[in-house]
Amino acid sequence: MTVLTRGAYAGPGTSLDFKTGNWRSTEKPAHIHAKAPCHAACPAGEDQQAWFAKLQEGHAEDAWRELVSANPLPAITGRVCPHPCETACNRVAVEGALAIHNVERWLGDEAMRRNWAYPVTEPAEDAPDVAIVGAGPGGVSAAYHCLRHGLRATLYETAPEAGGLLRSAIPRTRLPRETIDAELARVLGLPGITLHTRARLGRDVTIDELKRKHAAVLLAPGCQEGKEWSVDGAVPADLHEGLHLLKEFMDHGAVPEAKNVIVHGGGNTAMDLCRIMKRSGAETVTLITASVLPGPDADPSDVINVVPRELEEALEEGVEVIEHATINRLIMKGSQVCGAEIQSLRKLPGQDGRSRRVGFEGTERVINVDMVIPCIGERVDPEGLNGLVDHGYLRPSDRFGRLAEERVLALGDARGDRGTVADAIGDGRLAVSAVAAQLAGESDPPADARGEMPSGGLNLGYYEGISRAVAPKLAVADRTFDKEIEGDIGRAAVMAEAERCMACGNCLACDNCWTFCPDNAVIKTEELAVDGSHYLFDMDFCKGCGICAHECPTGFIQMLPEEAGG
Amino acid sequence: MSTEGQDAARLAELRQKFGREPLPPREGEAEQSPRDAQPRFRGLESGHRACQGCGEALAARLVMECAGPDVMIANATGCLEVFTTAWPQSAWRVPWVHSLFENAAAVASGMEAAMKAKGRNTKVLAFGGDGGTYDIGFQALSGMLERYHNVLYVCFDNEAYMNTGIQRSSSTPHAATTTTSPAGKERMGKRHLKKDLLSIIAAHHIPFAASASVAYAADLQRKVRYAMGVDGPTFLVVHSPCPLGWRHASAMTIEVARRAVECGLFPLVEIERGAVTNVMPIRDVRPVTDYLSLQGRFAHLMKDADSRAAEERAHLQALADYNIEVFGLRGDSPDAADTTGTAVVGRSGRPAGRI
Amino acid sequence: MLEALEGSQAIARAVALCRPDVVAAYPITPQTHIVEALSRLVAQGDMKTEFVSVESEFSAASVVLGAAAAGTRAYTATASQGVLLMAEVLFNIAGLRVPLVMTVANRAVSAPLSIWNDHSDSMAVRDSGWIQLHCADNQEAVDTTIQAFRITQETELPVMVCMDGFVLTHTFEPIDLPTQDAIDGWLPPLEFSRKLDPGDPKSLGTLVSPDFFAEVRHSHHAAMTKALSVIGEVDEAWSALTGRSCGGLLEVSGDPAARIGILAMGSTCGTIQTGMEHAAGEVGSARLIKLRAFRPFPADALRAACEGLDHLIVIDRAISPGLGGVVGTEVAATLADVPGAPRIHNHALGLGGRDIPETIYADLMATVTDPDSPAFSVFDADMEKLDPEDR
Amino acid sequence: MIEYRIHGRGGQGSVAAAYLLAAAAFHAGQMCQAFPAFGAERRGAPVTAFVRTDEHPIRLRSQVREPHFLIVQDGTLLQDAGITSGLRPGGGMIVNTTRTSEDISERFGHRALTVRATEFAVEEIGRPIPNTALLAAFLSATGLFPIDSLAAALRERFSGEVLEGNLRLVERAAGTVERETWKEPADA
Repeated sequence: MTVLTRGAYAGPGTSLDFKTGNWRSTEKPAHIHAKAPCHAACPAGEDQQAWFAKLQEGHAEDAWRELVSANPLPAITGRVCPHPCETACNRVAVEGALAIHNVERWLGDEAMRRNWAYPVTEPAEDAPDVAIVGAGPGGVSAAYHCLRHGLRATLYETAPEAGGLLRSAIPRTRLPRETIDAELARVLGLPGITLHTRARLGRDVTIDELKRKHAAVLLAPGCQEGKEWSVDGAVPADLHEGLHLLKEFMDHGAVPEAKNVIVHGGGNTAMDLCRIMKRSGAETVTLITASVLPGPDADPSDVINVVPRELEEALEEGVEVIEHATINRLIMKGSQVCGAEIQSLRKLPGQDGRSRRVGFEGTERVINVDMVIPCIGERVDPEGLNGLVDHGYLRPSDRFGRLAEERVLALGDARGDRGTVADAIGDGRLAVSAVAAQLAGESDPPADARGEMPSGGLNLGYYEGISRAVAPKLAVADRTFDKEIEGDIGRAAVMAEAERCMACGNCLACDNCWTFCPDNAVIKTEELAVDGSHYLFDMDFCKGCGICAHECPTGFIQMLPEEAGG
Repeated sequence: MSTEGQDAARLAELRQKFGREPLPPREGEAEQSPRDAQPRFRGLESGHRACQGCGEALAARLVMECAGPDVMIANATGCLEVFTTAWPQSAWRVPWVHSLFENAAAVASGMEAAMKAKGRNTKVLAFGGDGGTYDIGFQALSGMLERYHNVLYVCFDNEAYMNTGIQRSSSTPHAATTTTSPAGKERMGKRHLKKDLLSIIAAHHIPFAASASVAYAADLQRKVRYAMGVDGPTFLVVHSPCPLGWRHASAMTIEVARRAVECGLFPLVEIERGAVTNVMPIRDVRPVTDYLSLQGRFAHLMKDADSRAAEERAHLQALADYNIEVFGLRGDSPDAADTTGTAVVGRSGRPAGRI
Repeated sequence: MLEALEGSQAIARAVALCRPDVVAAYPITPQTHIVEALSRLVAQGDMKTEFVSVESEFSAASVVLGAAAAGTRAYTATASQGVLLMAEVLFNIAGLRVPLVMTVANRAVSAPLSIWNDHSDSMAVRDSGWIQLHCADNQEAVDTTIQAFRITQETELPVMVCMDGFVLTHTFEPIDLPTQDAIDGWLPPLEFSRKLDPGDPKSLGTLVSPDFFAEVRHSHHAAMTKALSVIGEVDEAWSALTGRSCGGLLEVSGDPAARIGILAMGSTCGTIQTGMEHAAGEVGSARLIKLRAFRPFPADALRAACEGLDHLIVIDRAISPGLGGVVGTEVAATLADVPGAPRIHNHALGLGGRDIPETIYADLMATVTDPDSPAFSVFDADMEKLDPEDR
Repeated sequence: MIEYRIHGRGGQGSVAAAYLLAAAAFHAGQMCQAFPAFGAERRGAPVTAFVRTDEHPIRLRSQVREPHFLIVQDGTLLQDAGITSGLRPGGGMIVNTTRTSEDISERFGHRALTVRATEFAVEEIGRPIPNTALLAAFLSATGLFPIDSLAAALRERFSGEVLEGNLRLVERAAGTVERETWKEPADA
């Protein structure tokens, strides 16, 4: 029985006996991890937001370890990746995307400088061994992820050294040899990975043999064969197919002379060749692409798939681009090409709902050229692939890369719908995760079903404009065939850049919920909050007002329906 | 403590990805509950009976965090008093007394005189709403300031008599509707202007008088800390939205308060000895309609067809412009202490822009 | 030691002897001399106290409320309109059960404006929950003031010391003020159990639901009832110290065998007594009852004091328009169930400072034998001064 | 019991005169009571104060209606014929005026003493406050209490030059009237 106090005084903090939590009627707050758009956009599966968080805490090595939990080659991807993460970055709504690739590159370089150890241990002697055909970025990624899953990996590479197209198709101006050598060496030197070079599938090893010796076979052969290219049946006698030309250049350092060049395509190979041809002395280099240049009105799915800064640099260097266009026919003088008729086109939805490209009559025009370089893609060399190649590519049945043959998975460019180093690295990670699960008798790892946090889900009032780090670049006049064009932004800029990360959809530990709860129902705790935040909701007192959710800068707190009867 | 809604499997998964290992309890603190271990003073405890999203409860909590345990409070009658002390419970963890609606400043004067008589330094605070401060308690407040009591008076300004169900006060903004200033064929809400209380307070030439807003917690707390250090009368008016009376969603409390500052209708200023010594610059000045449109009490001003509505909107815009001009609120360049800079957040509660 | 002093000066000196920590007051006639005297004592360094010169009686009451709640000994004084301006706080102080002493220099309440003495002010707050003690002369006022500080500590009920404005406050007469040592030994330091203390933070002045409000009021009433014995005990203790008594709850004098009694409060008692001394031979003697404690109301003591009376004249110094005299009505109610209770003759007189001459005794005695005498009258009202319609 | 009524104007120290007279009685071993006819009058308006002295405690609190003595601080107040209302036949009036005692006595039918109190006061204390001089003359004439008791009362109230001036005033004013000429009540 409550007994009256004299003058009806009350003791301190006794209101804790009054649980206002039962005032919530419709909604309650919850911590909802959403994917940051950078993460959602990353083909390699990196969670940029997560490693930026470590940087914000001042821990660069932790950031790198978080990074390499998905991608073991940040020094390389930081240089070559077209960084869809930056395109997706919500920071655009404030003042501009984060310089993610610069930070990634710095972390990769810093790891090598400081010899940070990859967060893996040597698998057991008798651990299952996975065969990986092709030691390009996809293969190396797969080998690395094997270690993460406690598996051993054996790489079979046709070439004398690992690297694949990193060595054969990416100019040194973008990716110095030293970087490739150093980062690959660190990964391939990890105990548990064995590399056999000069081992060609179909000649030195066969899939059947590999299947017998290994727990699984991952095929990462890349695309080695140029597609046939003709325009209305016309093929110039001295046709220079893009990838071959690029490899030739990488091997010999020279390209055929030409005055007016057309490059036809819309990828990095095309872009690299434009710049090489221009630097080699061509008067005009014109890129004909069906895609569109990035811009405010550009449909993202239609934008040219190249590293944006490469495009920028190419334009700086004088490369011309004709977008939304294709080559209708070649104008020949004998077997030599002397001109090309081009026509404008657009990607439009067809009657079946799938989009197709439609040329517009009356937009044809002719330009004079003396060299046409088609860069329209390559195909898998079918040798040794047991007939798994389907219309030029290995076409897996699921996201892990499973092929028709048991325990054989495909990854990287050979899958035909890839195209970037990051894609290959992501494929390697996914394929290994499926193999590991299968070996452990488990079902396939679930896809990350978290939603993506759009900029509209953030409270942008809590961020202010901070200018993006700018990387040093060689002046156009100083650009050669060897020297890396983009430089390092340095530690200070990296740390400053980290401050710009808005932690979309994740806890920024900013204290806003703790600060703004009128009911003192947010508990700040390092001990108990295990969901990556620093806070708990004390549902005994939360009245469900929703202030914490509205004032959460990152959208990490959201109001969920109060369960009936709950 | 319940952590419902966070199922174990999900927790395990999240812990795998993001989590840190739970830390062992700190030495000698094994008995402490997480609530007791909060790294801030909980002068105003949970379990109070304020409405969802109450700006005043938040403001009082923020003030108490900085005021600390060695204080005593005289609280005027009003929402804050009613929702914190329904006998036999009290949400306060400091000595607290409620006497009447209009005498908080005088009761505080007596408490302060008592502390002086006893040679103690315990700081006395007086809390009142706008009714108890702008209106009925104004005389007692003026007396307290004139007699130079060492008291920090905090007015939680929610711009109407909310405790009794939203009647107009002299702090109610022009054109806002309340139950005693309704809009109708003949009226567009309150006919009179919001009383410029701070100027009147400033005329007492006290050491420190300031306005603050719940939307700018760091700024508010800085002002409280400053006032706590002053040996003499200090005054703080805190703009504290009332979701019920202003008719906005409970989640919008901070947003509404922020916009009031950003449009210039509620300027954040500091006045020492009668002179304005600091203002919070507005980095991006908003139109007043950004503020008005969130609130039902101004809904009658949002009717495009009504020419009187346009006129009142223009009037309120002119009042905001006046504040911006008189106090020089427009920020010249980005400043860490302007409306945007103050709000900027960083990881781990690191004081990015928090002063 | 006996000194000739103005009443107000004596009260100020008595208050100073009790060493209050906080004094807050707002000047109002006829209390002003008390505040001025206290101010002088403070200015001269003869009194160590926090003197808060407030801007209104409302704040005066509020300030001493705060000071008392904070655990210090506090004092205020007022009169008339001041009491009414304080009214809200007075109820609050009592409800909070904080120890306080206040002097009321009784004065009429406006309108019309009157600065002169009657009891309308303290009567208006008789239900506030304060102890109300009335003083017949300045010696009693001094003694009662000091006693009040002890009563309020022992009961945790505020005490209002009522003394007639001007008639006492402005009258210069010999008064015996105790020594500081005597008071220091007699009045223990204040230890308020529910004081505001950061070491033991309590919340005072909570919201109480209907479930408990009745209990709150009952406990207050019970405390007031218990205070009856405290008032008596403290007066006895005072008597032990000084040899003087104020009469406890009430004091009976005059002719114990008389069948007629006269009950009065405050300074009227002395005039009645003098009147009787001079006129007893002509109109007979009476039993005089000086009611000192008006709240709590000493019902048992009153019944005992009235034993054997056929008539009781009750003098009211205030009027409850539409009812009559407040004291008279309460006395009548108290005696209603007493077998053979005296007939009550209730008269309001001396309203708004109307001088009460000593001849009043004989005039009052005459009403007892007048069969047409009304149960209540404004005794000294002159009907000739009224428009016939207003009589 | 002896009762006194003091007439004066606001600002002339009439209440002070009452208190001084009572204090003098107190110092002479008598009981006393002094109080003003409480009013809201301002400077210059006629005011009244009352004194009672007795060997026994005084309980009566009514105004003095039938004084034994009148003390009139300002001769101009004599224009009001009612000023002597209630004055007992055996009593007397002492008046601050330049007129003669006989004049006054004749006009009001009571024995009277006149004192040039204002003149003395201006000369001795530099201010036209007649009360001390009047009281001194009054006590000298009546012999009710020793002059020393008035001096004692003044010492409680004043100090320094003001006190010295007042003491000189007492001596001077007392010397202007015939000592104990009113020792006995007047023949009615």
